[in-house]
Amino acid sequence: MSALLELQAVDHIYPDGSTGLRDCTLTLQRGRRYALLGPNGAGKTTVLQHLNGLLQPTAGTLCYDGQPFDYHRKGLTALRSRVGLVFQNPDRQLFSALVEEDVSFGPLNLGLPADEVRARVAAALDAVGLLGHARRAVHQLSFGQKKRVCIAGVLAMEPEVLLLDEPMAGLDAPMQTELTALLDRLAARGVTILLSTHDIDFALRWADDIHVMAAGRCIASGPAQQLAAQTAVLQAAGQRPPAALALHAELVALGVLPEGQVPRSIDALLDSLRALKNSREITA
Amino acid sequence: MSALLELQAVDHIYPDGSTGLRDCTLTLQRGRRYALLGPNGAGKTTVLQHLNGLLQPTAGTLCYDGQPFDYHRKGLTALRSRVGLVFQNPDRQLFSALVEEDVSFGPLNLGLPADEVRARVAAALDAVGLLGHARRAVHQLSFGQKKRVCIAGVLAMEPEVLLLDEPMAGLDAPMQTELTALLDRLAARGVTILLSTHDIDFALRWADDIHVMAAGRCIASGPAQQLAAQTAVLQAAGQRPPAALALHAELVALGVLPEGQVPRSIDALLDSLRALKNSREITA
Amino acid sequence: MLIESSAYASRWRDVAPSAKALFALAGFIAAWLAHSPVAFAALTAVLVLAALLGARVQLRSYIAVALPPLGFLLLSCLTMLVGPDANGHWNFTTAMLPTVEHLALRSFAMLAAMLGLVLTTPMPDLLNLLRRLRTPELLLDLMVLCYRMLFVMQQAWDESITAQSARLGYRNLRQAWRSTGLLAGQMAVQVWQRAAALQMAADARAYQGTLRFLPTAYPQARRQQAWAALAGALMLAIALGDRL
Amino acid sequence: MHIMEGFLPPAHALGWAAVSLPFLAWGLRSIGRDLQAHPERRMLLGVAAAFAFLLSALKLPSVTGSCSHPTGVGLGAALFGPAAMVPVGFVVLLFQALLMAHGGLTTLGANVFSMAIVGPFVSYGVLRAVAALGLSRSVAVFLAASIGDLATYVTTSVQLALAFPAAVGGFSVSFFKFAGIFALTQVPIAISEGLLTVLVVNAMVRF
Repeated sequence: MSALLELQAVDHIYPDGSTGLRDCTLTLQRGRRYALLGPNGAGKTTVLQHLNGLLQPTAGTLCYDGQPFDYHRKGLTALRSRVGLVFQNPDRQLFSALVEEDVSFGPLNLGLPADEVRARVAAALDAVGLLGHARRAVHQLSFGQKKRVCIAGVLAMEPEVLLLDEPMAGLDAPMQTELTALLDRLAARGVTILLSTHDIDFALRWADDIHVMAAGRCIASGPAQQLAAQTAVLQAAGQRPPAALALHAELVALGVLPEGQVPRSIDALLDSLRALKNSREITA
Repeated sequence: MSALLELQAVDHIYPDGSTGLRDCTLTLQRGRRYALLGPNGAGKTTVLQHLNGLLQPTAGTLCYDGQPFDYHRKGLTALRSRVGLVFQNPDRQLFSALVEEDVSFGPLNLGLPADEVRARVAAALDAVGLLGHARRAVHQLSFGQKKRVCIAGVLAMEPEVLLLDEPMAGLDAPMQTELTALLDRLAARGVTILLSTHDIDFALRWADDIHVMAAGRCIASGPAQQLAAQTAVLQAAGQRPPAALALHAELVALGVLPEGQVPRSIDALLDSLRALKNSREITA
Repeated sequence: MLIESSAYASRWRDVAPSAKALFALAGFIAAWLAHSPVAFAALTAVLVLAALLGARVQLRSYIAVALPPLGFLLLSCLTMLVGPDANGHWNFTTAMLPTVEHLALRSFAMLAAMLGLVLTTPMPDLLNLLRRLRTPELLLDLMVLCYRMLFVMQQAWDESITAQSARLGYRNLRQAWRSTGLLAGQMAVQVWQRAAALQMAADARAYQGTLRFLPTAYPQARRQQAWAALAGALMLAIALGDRL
Repeated sequence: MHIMEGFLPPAHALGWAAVSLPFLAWGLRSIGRDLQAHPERRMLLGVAAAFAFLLSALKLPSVTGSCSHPTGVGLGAALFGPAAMVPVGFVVLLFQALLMAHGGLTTLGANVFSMAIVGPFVSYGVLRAVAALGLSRSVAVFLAASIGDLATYVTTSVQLALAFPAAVGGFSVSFFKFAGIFALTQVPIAISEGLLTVLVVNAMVRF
């Protein structure tokens, strides 16, 4: 099976001469959850904008389903209806006064009939849990709600791939939990998701696979748990080892926890410790 | 000794009728480092804007050094020269194009002579590590640098209290480390610091004392380690217990770590575990 | 903005703006006084070479910046060269040729004088100069705010266009119009929000009603002004020599 | 349509500056009075000037393919009144000269007169007149913005014709030529500006 989306040796030089990407290669397989991990300025946003056809590579190729991107108007329309991109700042991507109007922007641009647009808007708002807010004014919403309207605006185009730029930025803990649950629901429906983040703990906790970016290149890719253990790679990308892994390693070294099952989050680690405590109490 | 800054039973109703604060009481003692912890919408920004005299309470009193705030022009100027406020978004608070010009705005408003202003601008830029960027244009700076210009603009007024609204928002790990170091240097000089955050792990790691906000009220205040252990209070403010504390508690229950010294961060916990491992190796 | 980035990168960036303005002013006056093509050529050469060789402005930027006004010049001059002859027939006419020639040469020289100033002096330095020249405070405040917010809003605008493109907002002309209208409307509403935020930020720093900033000190200003005066005198001499 | 640097003879350049200056002073005084009651207006006009500049630098999707420059002063005049638009327009024009070499310093007086004085006043007058007729808001806004734009361009043509009367036929022939040649770019711009202003106002009303 060929990859769903691919960057092959992509370079990108911005008009001002600065380098955005440099020999960047990465692939996305259908139906998986990806984290694009790296510090600010590593080129994460540039990768996302390439995948959606907003930027064209200076050198190298992008492919969708094995076919190179077609940058003509029709090709771009088809691409963007399949690959949706949610930007970081909601205030830069919501333009309409009312929630439902904003969500209808994409489907209307696809040229769909009014009934279809209406149905899609309702479905998208339902998916993000804002169906009751369809007629609210955008500026009355909280930051977290605005973020979900942005996602709905892309979902209404029914993309196969959802790209999100730093979706957790600015969200507090309850809102993050809520958004994670939403992303999980979408993934369960078969949507391929790629989100950028500079939080390695979150990447390990949430993603199936991680692509690590540093200085405009994808320097490593692989299953989250495997990749998060590669200290050298992480260091090259300016990342500390994930807290859960570091703690687990120490506890294994101390003989508290058995080797083998590596936790994906502090919560998972806490669960193992609690399980251990319970089993001891039962034994005692 | 009376408190440096105090909110006494402060209510604030916004002109549009929404409630910002509701019977909010909290105090700041001189020279300490405070975190104002709470979810988005809990009233953190409203508290900061009251402390700087930008908002006036609908009911209740604010005091500086035991004296109620004087909201006439002179009183406000005096207050604002003592209590500096750094907003969250740099693009909404920098008005001058050149770094050094913008930093000079506050001291000039205090009516200081030009030489004194020049010296203060240099000192403030030095403190935030941007002395070499004095003649750069603000729009050429990175987000993290702009943030530091905002802080320099307030430092140049030589305030006794520094208020920061979500200073870590939008910064990646290296930039956060840098900013934390800057705040620590300022605190070491005797500046009282209050920053708002929704990240309990950061609050526990950094602050001496935490004020917990929920729904416009300060629902608990106290030393960081003590407060972070009060699960009920945290839950009321929509916060999970800090990861370091939860892990420590489990490890104490399992008999791995001794009771008593509660870690302030995952790193501190890792250090104790490593120390334990080393001592065992020495014993063995 | 090309002029902007060239000005910050120019080698004369830290030369006193008063000196650079003096040089440009002399260029303007000399261009108004000059008569012969030779004098204009000499003036233009001095002004252009000062920018290219003295301040090291890149030739490519210089040409790119000069092209739009030169387009205006070409179009206007062609317009003036067409007209009715004595019989009322429209034709190319040489009657205006001397005027057009003089006009084109003068415009070249004055454009060069202005470009020499703006390609080496960032706007904040120019505003500083205007402050020293006692421009009304209110006007200066508008300029300071306008300049800073220009970049903030430009960035917001560009990001929004990108976000709209990602949702196919510029697929065809009709959608492009709709998208632009929506965006401009939203940005217009933001004008009020941004102004309110700036007001609050200013108040937090003990704002006293006018935007005051400390001007940059130019320790070498006198010497630089003297050089500018000398160069200016040279240009005026070229122009006056023409009249004698 | 901005008159380029150095294009006007000294007498004309200084003359138009002298004509514009009293309007500028009057506009500043009018804002100054307003600021005593509403100090926050200072920030508002500064940000509005930035927005107007941004709109003027905008490449609008235009039928002719020319990059068209709306001036935004019609919108500004409707929102803040024509008096406030003189200083704001002055700042925008100065910035266009200094940041884009669009217009010039010696021709600033002439450009201010056509774009920051005639344009806003005509827009405002049309808006008032059409509103008095009871036509719809969209029609009023469209006519105000586009007629304001056309008035600006006619004024510029008059300024150029006064400076350079034709050898045969004098002022009127010259005016006819300038107005004719610049109509190719200015008429589509006026229509674009009218349309965009309608879209903006409609969007604003909804917020």
